Amino acid sequence: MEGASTSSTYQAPVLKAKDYKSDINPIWCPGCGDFGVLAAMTKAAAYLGLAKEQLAMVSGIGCSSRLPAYINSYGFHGIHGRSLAIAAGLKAARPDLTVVVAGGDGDGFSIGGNHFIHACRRNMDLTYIVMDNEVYGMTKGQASPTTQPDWRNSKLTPRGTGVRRFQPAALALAAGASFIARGFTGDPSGLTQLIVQAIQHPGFSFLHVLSPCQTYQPEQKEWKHLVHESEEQATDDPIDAARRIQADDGMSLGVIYSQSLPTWLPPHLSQASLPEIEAEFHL
Amino acid sequence: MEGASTSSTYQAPVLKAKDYKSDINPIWCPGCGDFGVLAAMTKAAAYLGLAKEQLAMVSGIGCSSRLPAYINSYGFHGIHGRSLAIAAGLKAARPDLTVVVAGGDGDGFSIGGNHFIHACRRNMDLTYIVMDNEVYGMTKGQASPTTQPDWRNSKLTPRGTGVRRFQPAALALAAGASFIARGFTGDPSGLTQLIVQAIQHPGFSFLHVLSPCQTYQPEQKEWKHLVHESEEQATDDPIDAARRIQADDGMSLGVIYSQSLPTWLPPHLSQASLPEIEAEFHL
Amino acid sequence: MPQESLSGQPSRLSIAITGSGGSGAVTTGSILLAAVARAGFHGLMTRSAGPQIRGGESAAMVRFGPGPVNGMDDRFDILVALDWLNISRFFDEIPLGPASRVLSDPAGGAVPAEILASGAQVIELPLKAMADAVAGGRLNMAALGAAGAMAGLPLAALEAAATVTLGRKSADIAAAAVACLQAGYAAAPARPVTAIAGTERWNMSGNEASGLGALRGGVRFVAAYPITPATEMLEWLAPRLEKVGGGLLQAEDELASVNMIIGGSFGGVPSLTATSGPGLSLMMEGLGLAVTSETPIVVANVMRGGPSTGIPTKSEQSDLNIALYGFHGDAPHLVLAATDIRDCTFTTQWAVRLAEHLQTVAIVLSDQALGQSRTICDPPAPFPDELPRVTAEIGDAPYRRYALTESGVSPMALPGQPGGFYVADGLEHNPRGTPSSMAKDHAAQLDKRRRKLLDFNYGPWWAEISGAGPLALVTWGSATGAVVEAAERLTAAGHPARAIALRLIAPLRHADLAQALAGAERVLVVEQNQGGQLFHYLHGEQALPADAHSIARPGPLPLRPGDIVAAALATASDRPAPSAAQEL
Amino acid sequence: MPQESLSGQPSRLSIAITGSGGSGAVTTGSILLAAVARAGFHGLMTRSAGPQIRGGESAAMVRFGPGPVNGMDDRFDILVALDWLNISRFFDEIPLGPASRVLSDPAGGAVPAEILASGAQVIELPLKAMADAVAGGRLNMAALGAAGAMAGLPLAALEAAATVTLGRKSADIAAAAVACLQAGYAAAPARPVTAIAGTERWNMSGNEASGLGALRGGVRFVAAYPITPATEMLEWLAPRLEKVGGGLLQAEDELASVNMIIGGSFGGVPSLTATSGPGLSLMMEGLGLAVTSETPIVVANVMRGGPSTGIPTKSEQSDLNIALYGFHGDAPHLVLAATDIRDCTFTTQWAVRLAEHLQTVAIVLSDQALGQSRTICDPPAPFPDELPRVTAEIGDAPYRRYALTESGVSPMALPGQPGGFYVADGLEHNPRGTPSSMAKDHAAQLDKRRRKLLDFNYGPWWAEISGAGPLALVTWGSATGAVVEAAERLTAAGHPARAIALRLIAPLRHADLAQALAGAERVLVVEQNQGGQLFHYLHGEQALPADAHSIARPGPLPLRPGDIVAAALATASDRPAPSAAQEL
Ligand SMILES: Cc1ncc(C[n+]2csc(CCOP(=O)(O)OP(=O)(O)O)c2C)c(N)n1
Ligand SMILES: Cc1ncc(C[n+]2csc(CCOP(=O)(O)OP(=O)(O)O)c2C)c(N)n1
Ligand code: SF4
Ligand code: SF4
Ligand SMILES: [Mg+2]
Ligand SMILES: [Mg+2]
Repeated sequence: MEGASTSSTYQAPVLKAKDYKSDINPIWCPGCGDFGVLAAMTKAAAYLGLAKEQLAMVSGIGCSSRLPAYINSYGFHGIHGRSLAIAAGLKAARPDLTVVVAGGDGDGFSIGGNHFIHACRRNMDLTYIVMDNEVYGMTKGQASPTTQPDWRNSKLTPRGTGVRRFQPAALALAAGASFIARGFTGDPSGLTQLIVQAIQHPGFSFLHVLSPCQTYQPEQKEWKHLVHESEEQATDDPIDAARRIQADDGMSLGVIYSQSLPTWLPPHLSQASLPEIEAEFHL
Repeated sequence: MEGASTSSTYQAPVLKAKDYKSDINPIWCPGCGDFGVLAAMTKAAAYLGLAKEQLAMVSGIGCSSRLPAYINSYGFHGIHGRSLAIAAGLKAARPDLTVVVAGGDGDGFSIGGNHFIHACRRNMDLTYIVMDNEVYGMTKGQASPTTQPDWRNSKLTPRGTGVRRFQPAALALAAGASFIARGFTGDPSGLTQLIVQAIQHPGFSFLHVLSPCQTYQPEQKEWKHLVHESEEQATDDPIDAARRIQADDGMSLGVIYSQSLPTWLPPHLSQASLPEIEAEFHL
Repeated sequence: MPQESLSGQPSRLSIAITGSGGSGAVTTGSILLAAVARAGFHGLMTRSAGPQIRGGESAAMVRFGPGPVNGMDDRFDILVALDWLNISRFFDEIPLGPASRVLSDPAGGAVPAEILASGAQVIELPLKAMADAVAGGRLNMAALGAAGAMAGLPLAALEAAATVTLGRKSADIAAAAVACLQAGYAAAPARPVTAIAGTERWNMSGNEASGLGALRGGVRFVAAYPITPATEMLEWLAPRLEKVGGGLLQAEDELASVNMIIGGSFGGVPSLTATSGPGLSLMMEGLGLAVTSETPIVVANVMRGGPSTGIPTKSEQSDLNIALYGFHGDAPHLVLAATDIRDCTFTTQWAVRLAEHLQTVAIVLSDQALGQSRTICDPPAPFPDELPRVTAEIGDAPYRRYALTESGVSPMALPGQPGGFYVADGLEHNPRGTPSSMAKDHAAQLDKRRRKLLDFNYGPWWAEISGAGPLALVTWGSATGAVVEAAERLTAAGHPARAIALRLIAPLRHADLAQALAGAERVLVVEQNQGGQLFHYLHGEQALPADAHSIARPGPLPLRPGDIVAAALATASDRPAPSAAQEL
Repeated sequence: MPQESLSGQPSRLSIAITGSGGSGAVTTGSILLAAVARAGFHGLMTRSAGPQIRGGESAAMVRFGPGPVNGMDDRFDILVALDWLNISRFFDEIPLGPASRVLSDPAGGAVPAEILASGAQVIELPLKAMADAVAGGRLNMAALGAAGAMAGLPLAALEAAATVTLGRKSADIAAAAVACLQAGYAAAPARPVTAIAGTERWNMSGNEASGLGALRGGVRFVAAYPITPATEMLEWLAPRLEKVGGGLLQAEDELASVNMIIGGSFGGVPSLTATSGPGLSLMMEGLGLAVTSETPIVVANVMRGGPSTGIPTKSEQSDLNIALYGFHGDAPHLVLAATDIRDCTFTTQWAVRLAEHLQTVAIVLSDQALGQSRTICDPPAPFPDELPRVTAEIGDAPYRRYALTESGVSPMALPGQPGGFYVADGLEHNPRGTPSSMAKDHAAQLDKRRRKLLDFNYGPWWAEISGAGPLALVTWGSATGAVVEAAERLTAAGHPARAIALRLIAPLRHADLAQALAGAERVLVVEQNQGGQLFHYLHGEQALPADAHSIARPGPLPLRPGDIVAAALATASDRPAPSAAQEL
């Protein structure tokens, strides 16, 4: 079921991080955390020596979802909340590709919440990077599912949402994700390493990235003082992981959970011919 | 913001379970587990002395979602997967009503998964009863998110889904539900009690009901031998609850988790007049 | 069996079999259909059931004859009542007349008054007793034998059909069935036996036929969410996709399934999903993305009664509006409709190739009446052209995914291809694919997406046209069978008529349709919905004369040739106001 | 300032202010608009910005005059360039001509050649130096003073507007601004000052106006998901709903929001959501449920460039198709469109009352050009009728929620009402509400749901009609301003023309429209989309003469009166084939 295939004589050159950056200027605000993800992603790609044409970046809609345009690879800037579905289809059809999905907390946990939990459960070999700024940046600052309940800076929820936040890592674990990690855009080398590990992990890897929004969440400038390396090693025990996530302040960085589980692809089997199938319709 | 209101002179008669049963014949197959939920629901309503006109049953689409028609109360048989959204709107507009939502595992965990996790998070005072038969009954037997990965009885997934199942209780907990319980249709009085407790719980209560499908999951006839009362008491500690759900075989009955958390309603505040608001448009 | 001149064709015969849950009406119908095929006939079987999830009353309706059978007749020639429980549910669906015969066992109770009122002739046979005389015998097989005799089918065809069908369960069951068949056959008033030798016919449902068309078109990836009445297409495809090296992904919902096939197609693999109205509604945003990002995909929409959840198990042609217009923004795309069960193969295959070649969305409409009915037909011919996906050759110039080419189709790079990087986008973009809100980029891209569809040469397949005459019946989809038959009857009755069934509904082939309508004095647009959706669409495209008539009636009952004939004759004598729909 | 006879109105003046990120172009425009109001004029301000999330170049465009201003002119009389960075982005949006004046500071660089090519007269003032002379002074306020003088606005109005607007930040900032204003005002070539005394006008955006209409209509529950350009309507509503005892629920997505308002309305509370194209696409399944279950709801759809994600920040009228036809099944409902910013209030209020009274879905279309622009206008008059929700009186007979009444509207019981139990359903049902797949129930319910809308007397509000003459311009929505102005200019130039702007688009008022078109010799349908969506709809309804013309052009640039005049004159001399759209 594979589409194009690389010609066998093609020699991949050795690439540097900057080779993975496209020449399109990001529309992001100065200082936006998402620049850090762009940088880390290109470094991770260079580290892994990914062939540009074998990399596909898929995203939804939001500031963060603009990422694919800034990377020299194949990309799909889809619609709001559906990136994981596009990516699942792409990976099912083209298991040879490295498929990295990127987006925001609104895109992934609000409108895209169903695909998120089902992607965790399905455990296809995808890497999902969520740039969490606890706000809808693109639409000028409304609360997302990770926004603090008492955040009153949106006119849409002038008293705050009054609703407890999702803990994305907890949700991912409960839904069955096999790799869960947290990174921070203010920690470029740590983030690069996490992206590398997430891509290397076979199965669905969820990388929750704290990515401050300069414009609508200026208090997030404080995050650089609040984040900290986790004191615990990555676990492969879901009960332990659940405890750790529940007890955590949500600001610890590193791999939380990593478990080797069978990855899923739709079965592509024999290459029977169509006439064999058509023969079923005869008497 | 309340619509109709009961006249204050109206005297509610004392009602029996059968008074809550409508005269419409269920379309369910003989022996379907959903009959048990219907019976338990009417008994719970009688026990609680709910005024029929103050009860609203909301559902999606599926065999199980046919429930509202069989109950003498207000009801909304909505569209596939959206029952919790209809119920949230109804409760927001009419906090005086007792709103009970019912449906199947496909309706609630597959197409309705996003509303499920957001309903857990939002913690409105709703009761959500999912009749889990690990299959899409209404569409004649396909795998749902709770179907065993090696179940090969659907032509749509002839080798089984190969995908690990959701643990609905785990998902509900991670998403923030404040009441989580499991019941079984073969245990009518236990189920009735659980429905009573779920309705009494302020906030979002999730009642996971094992409800066998005679037609597409005949092996579930064995469930009556597999279920067991939980050995543990209900906990209000999410870490403990997570451990218990992960360790559980999925067949233990009773309240798993119950926590008192603020319930959410959209704020209805002062009764300013429209002219005051219109005055803002003047110079 | 005499037939009135305008209400049936003596060479075709219609048999309905009804019974309550467990009586085996549908099995009986399936064996009858298989026997029809063995006797060398063409045939059609439709089904109807009550609201129960399982069991409950059901009916199988079979019509057969020497030529293609693509719709049910006005009346049934034979009603086989396995019992009389819940028969009232089927009164509307199984019209009888004085020429009809009703076969039943008096032990099963008296024939209901409503049946007698039709004037049908009742034939009573001790079916139960015959079955009881055979170890493991069943009433329905005795009834089938009797009905087969009354229908003039060779006993051998019935025996062979029963043996093959029931032999899958066990040889004993098959043997008992054959014994019952023989007893029934011998007891019934027989019609002269006819058979046509040596023709190899296929037995397929519309859903299977669509699935085959998808495979023939090259579809190798399907993502879908189950929904009645599309599920069987998916169930047919799932194991067979594997056989040809593809795969099916059961999605969490339709929002996922449509976006999954967009992903698959972006990867270079022709991709399809199947659904019905509610699912199609959920897919519209994704379909707009496919149109705008120019990612080829196909949606097979098997219509059912609407709106909303509607009548899931019954047929209607009321999703044309959403298929044509259900997008936000200006989103040109393809809408096709299969004209009969066999044509589901051709139309689906063509749709896949068109979508691939034109890098757009193709919505293929069929409905419950096609999808869940079975035909005995000649093997469907494949679409003869290749219509490849136009892929990019990467040279030295920077690759421009959305280049403004003459045809409007821009060569597409596929992941894996060095140098062809681009970002597919649902935001408006410039030729390179970079988001742009400039008026000139928007105008240019809107124009190319429209032009590539309008300027393409679709060839002669845009419609099926039959007959000739000043009366033109325009139709689409499952109504075609009844409309063609109506046109034949009208012609035979001295009102020469032509039938035009659109296969490619959008973009409308203006010149072709104008030519097909040339010389028509009266135009009737026939369809099975309330609103006259095709009628209004064609007027919207200014493709109809001002005095064209709409013959539109919602489901779930099928349009019958006699009703169309009557409506057509009524328009001639008494012309209503142009836009008022003619109720049947 | 001389004006050509067919391209502008001497009594109205257009001013554009452009600048790069941080230059304050939009603040300048807002203060100018407020000054316009203080001088007693009507006015309109639209905005445009680059793709950056925050900052980036932007433009504010203000037009004002003694009478209502509902659209921009062909050319700008004054361009105020706060700097020349990224000015090229605005060349298309800010057309200039020989009669235009361009105000800039030579210290900010040379006037670009493209600007000079327009023949506009350049007025150079040392704006930066003036601002630098004031402590805390800013160039944009000096420029505003100069522009105000050139536009003939009273200095006092500018001073007061700046003081109120900037005084919210601090008194110092306001004082510095006033000093700059004065310096600029004194230095510029002044126009004679005019002002109209004593009129109380409102300053509102279309999104605010729609919000007000919702509150006036009785909406007390809103559930929604943010989307550009509808978000401000929701942001306006959220705190104000609380003030009137209602509430807003921010939903997880649009699938939730539409179903939430269905729940709210089922509970008896008039409910609304607001969205734009992509969100509307996601709502279609829910809207079909509301139609079928006869639950009144209103969707305010603020259109943006489409298809797909399209051009989120720019205007287009391309969601008419989905609003009219985007449902699966036959699903009659209401589609309304506001004709100008002020009318957003009236139309939304009316839509709420109609939805409530007729127990159906009302989709109210506005667009970015209305929603995100501000008007200075007379206070909008409220809809005068009550049109209550028809609620049930429960008697002894069993309550039948979907009773077949004469009007088609069935009295609705509300939860809490003893004895009124029913189950609202999207499955087809009988009058009691029990699911039914019987043809007669389906036909009866389809009929009642259509009939109740078709038979209702909508009164005179279905359209805004102005002018008279053999040339009829038919239009809708934000195009109305330009079309009315074009009709006035055509009339003035000896081509008497009428303008008909539909407010109620579906169901189409056939007889009313026929009357409004009576005597028209030429009909032009004007709209801002690619496909001519209204044009095709009206033809589909057989409501247009065969030789009507389509004047359709996609966004994002606004339709301008001069273009419409030119297209109208072109159709007179050289009539193209009926269905070919006339490109502007
Ligand atoms: C169906 C749909 N609904 C709403 C929107 C509007 N919208 C665009 S981006 C966005 C939220 C973005 O938030 P997030 O995903 O957190 O990304 P961020 O901008 O914060 O990086 C919304 C609501 C849309 N494009 N499509
Ligand atoms: C949008 C949409 N997609 C698909 C369907 C078809 N459908 C109806 S019920 C159902 C699944 C029901 O499964 P579940 O919720 O588990 O209920 P059960 O029948 O097992 O009680 C499906 C897929 C639909 N009605 N609407
Ligand atoms: S609005 Fe926030 S998230 Fe968006 S680009 Fe600006 S800083 Fe980044
Ligand atoms: S199919 Fe299964 S779930 Fe549905 S009614 Fe029958 S037994 Fe119950
Ligand atoms: Mg965000
Ligand atoms: Mg189920």
